[in-house]
Amino acid sequence: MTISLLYALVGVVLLGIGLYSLVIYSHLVKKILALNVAGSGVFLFLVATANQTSGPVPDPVPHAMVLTGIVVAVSATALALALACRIHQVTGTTRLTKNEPE
Amino acid sequence: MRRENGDGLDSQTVKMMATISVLALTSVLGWTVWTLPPFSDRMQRLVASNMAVSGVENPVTAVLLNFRGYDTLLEIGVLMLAALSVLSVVPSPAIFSQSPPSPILILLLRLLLPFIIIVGGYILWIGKYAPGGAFQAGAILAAGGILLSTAAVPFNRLASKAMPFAMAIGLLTFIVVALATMMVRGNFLQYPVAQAGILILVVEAAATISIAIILTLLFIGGNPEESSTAKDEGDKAFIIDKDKANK
Amino acid sequence: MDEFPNLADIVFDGILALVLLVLAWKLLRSPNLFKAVVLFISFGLMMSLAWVRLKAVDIALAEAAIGAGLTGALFLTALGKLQRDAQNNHENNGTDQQSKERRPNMASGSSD
Amino acid sequence: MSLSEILQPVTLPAWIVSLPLLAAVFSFVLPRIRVGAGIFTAIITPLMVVFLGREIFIHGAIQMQVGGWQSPLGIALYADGLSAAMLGITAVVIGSISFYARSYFSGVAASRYFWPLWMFLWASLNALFLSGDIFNLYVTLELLGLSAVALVALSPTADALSAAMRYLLVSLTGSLSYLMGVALLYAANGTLSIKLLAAAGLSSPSIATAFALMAAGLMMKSALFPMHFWLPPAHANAPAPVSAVLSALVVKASFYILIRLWLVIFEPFINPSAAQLMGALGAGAIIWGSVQALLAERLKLLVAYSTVAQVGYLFLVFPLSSIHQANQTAWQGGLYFVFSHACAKSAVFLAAGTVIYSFGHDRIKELHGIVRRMPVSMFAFALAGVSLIGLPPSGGFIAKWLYLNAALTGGQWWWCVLIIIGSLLATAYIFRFFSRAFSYSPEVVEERPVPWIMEWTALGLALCALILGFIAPAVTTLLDAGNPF
Repeated sequence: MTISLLYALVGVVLLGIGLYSLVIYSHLVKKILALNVAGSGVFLFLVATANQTSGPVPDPVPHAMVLTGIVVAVSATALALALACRIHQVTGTTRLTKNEPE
Repeated sequence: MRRENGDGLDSQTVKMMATISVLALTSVLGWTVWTLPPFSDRMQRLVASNMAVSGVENPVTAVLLNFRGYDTLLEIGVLMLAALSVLSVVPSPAIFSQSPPSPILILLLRLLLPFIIIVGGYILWIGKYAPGGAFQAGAILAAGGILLSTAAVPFNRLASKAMPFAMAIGLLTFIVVALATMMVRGNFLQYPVAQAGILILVVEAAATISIAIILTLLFIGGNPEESSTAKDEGDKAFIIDKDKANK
Repeated sequence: MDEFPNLADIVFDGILALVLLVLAWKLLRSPNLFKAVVLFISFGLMMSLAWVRLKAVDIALAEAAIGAGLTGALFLTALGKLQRDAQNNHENNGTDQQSKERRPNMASGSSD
Repeated sequence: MSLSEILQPVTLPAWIVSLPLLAAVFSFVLPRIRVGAGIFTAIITPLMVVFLGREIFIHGAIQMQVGGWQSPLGIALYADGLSAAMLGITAVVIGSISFYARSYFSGVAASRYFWPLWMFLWASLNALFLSGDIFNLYVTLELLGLSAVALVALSPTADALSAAMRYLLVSLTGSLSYLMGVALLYAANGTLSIKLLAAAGLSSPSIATAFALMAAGLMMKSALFPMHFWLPPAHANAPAPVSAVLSALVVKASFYILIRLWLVIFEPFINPSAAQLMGALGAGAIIWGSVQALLAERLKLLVAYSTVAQVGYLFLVFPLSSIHQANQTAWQGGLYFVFSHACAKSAVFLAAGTVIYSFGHDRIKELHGIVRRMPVSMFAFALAGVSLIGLPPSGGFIAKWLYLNAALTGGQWWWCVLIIIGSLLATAYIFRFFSRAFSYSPEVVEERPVPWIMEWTALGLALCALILGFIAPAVTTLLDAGNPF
């Protein structure tokens, strides 16, 4: 088992932990944290595979993809937190209200 | 439908289902990763063989700003979009310490800010040769901006006209360069080889300014210029009867 | 090139991998949101270390600055704001019907 | 340099992405010209799309290597008949709604942010339909998702904010799932280009897992049953122009990616039962969405649930096209659904928005006799309803006709039964509203005067849905240009 494979598997497990928490916790801040952890998992997987080149230099393309991904993640987190604060202001709760009447 | 309702009685069932499905997903994914075919070197070799004409020496910067520059252009769009969205959602800033900042904080800022700006500039510049570049530099400058905002430095004056422009300059420069190179060489973002280095630096410098301002703004959360009355006016336009709609 | 990792490397990476998983699990399980965010920031810093191990120094820099630093700061301000709003509401109308939906301490928020 | 030199056909895709992006920048930086910038783009971009379509119609698909870097290294912009048709319907719908929005948002504070966000949404849709690279598609998906969420949140009610939050969480989860699929494909094949992935001769279990992840993420974003729970609140509570574009285009964007990937990369490698499964989910969506639409108490909620049902029809294309003889007909039918629903649904949402604009609510029970108050809007609603039900002559009719043909040719008669049931349910929920709208009411209700352009935009889009019923041969020829079928 190589080091890259180890980190790739850690990435997969982080994705799993993130998705699990996203579903079971209802506090919005918790959900947003969970999404960030899940995202880190995907990024870790990407970079870990990039490290498996036969030469000493890793593949730079996944690195660029992850840099892009990190910026997208922080953008999405900022919007999500702003929305969560606003929802709390308006409704007084930090959880999503129940669905529309069915 | 009930899955979002974490406080409900059925949280036990939700937990059970989530556990099972996530375990299944993780094991399938883990197995897939385990059985992946050997990683191909092709892309790494392609990047290496084109470094000479990329205008920079750090392969990651070459991919970000040249080979896959279009992704980065859209990504700076994502950042600006996020700033816009936060402004539209939170009309007033989160940080509004009315009390005057402590003299120690001011002193610290006086010492720290020039240092932060120099480090930011250095990281932007070094991105051409070594790890670094617009995003890292922008983030470091944003740290300075956040310090400033906690010290209640009157950003607001500066904010009025210059802020939107500073937020947009990165994306604007990138698009203009991309279109200009397209008119000269036929393809979107196709830098002339001799000028690639300088064009990339221009794009990155503009992007750094925007990234720094946007990240600071995401943190402050809200435009100091806009009062909360803006939102109240908005309410009138979308008259949706809340009681009935909410049911 | 990681065909023949030496023992020290294996131990270091093994521990780092374990730390990452434990931190992620702990931070998401923590009922105290403030603690969760602090753990999230340390998780980000550990991720930076992992990026360095994977020869991705660019990402390590970005992760430390943006992933851990800025995102962490965003979470902390959001928590502060939530708490302040809760207090304001409480002072204004302490006995409204919605107040039972709010936990006494806004920083606590897991479903169990 | 003359205009014809600048506007070389091969550069058109780049202009079609850049123009709305520039408009987004300028409408934010110079708020005074925001409406002008939006309207200008709403006029120029459709012209460019027409040029691009003409070029593809005559000379076949256009490919641009961004930065001049060939495909595994660089990103390809790829425009064939399918892209051109999607760009075209986007231009028609967003272009017309821009005029509606100009009145709808005039004098409203939210207008400050509406126009830049609106232009970002358009740019992201255009970039998405032109992309030939799976990671680039991820970036466009995020751009699209964030702008859509921010637009929903422009409506300041508690319901809209919660709906926006739910939408954001689902959208991010979907993108993450898609990105993991991209990561697997890259790890296994070392390329991100759709074309090269198709030629790579994929193997190993990674392809199936990658497909499952990408499909799950995209189906979430298209609100396919049972992952539709976020759609009705988001689409029902957003400002009307936003609801219209979300239902008409945004859910189709992820569907477009799915069919593109399915046709070019995955179809030969994936077990046919996957297609049947997607069809079964589509069937669930048709029944569930229609029944909920029948029970809805608010007009916009009715229309939103109708979208859930119509998304179900889109996914029937996978099982229907799996039989070789019916392949072509099924795909034409599926894409016809995309186009006719885009026109019809945006018309219906605009009409519903006009009702709210005028009366301040959209409770169906209290909308007695509104047909006399706003005949143009209700006429638009009726025409679009014809297409949603699938009565001739309309785009919706052609789509269902093609589907029925494909089902019969392929010997899958059970889908015919489903389509007929779905049409009956659609008739029921449309007429349930109309029985109110046409009923006599003596009471005088306070109302706000409606600018004529709002009513006529809805009618224009409804007419487009109708016209699609007459120009089927031209549309299918365009779809055939450089197409992957």
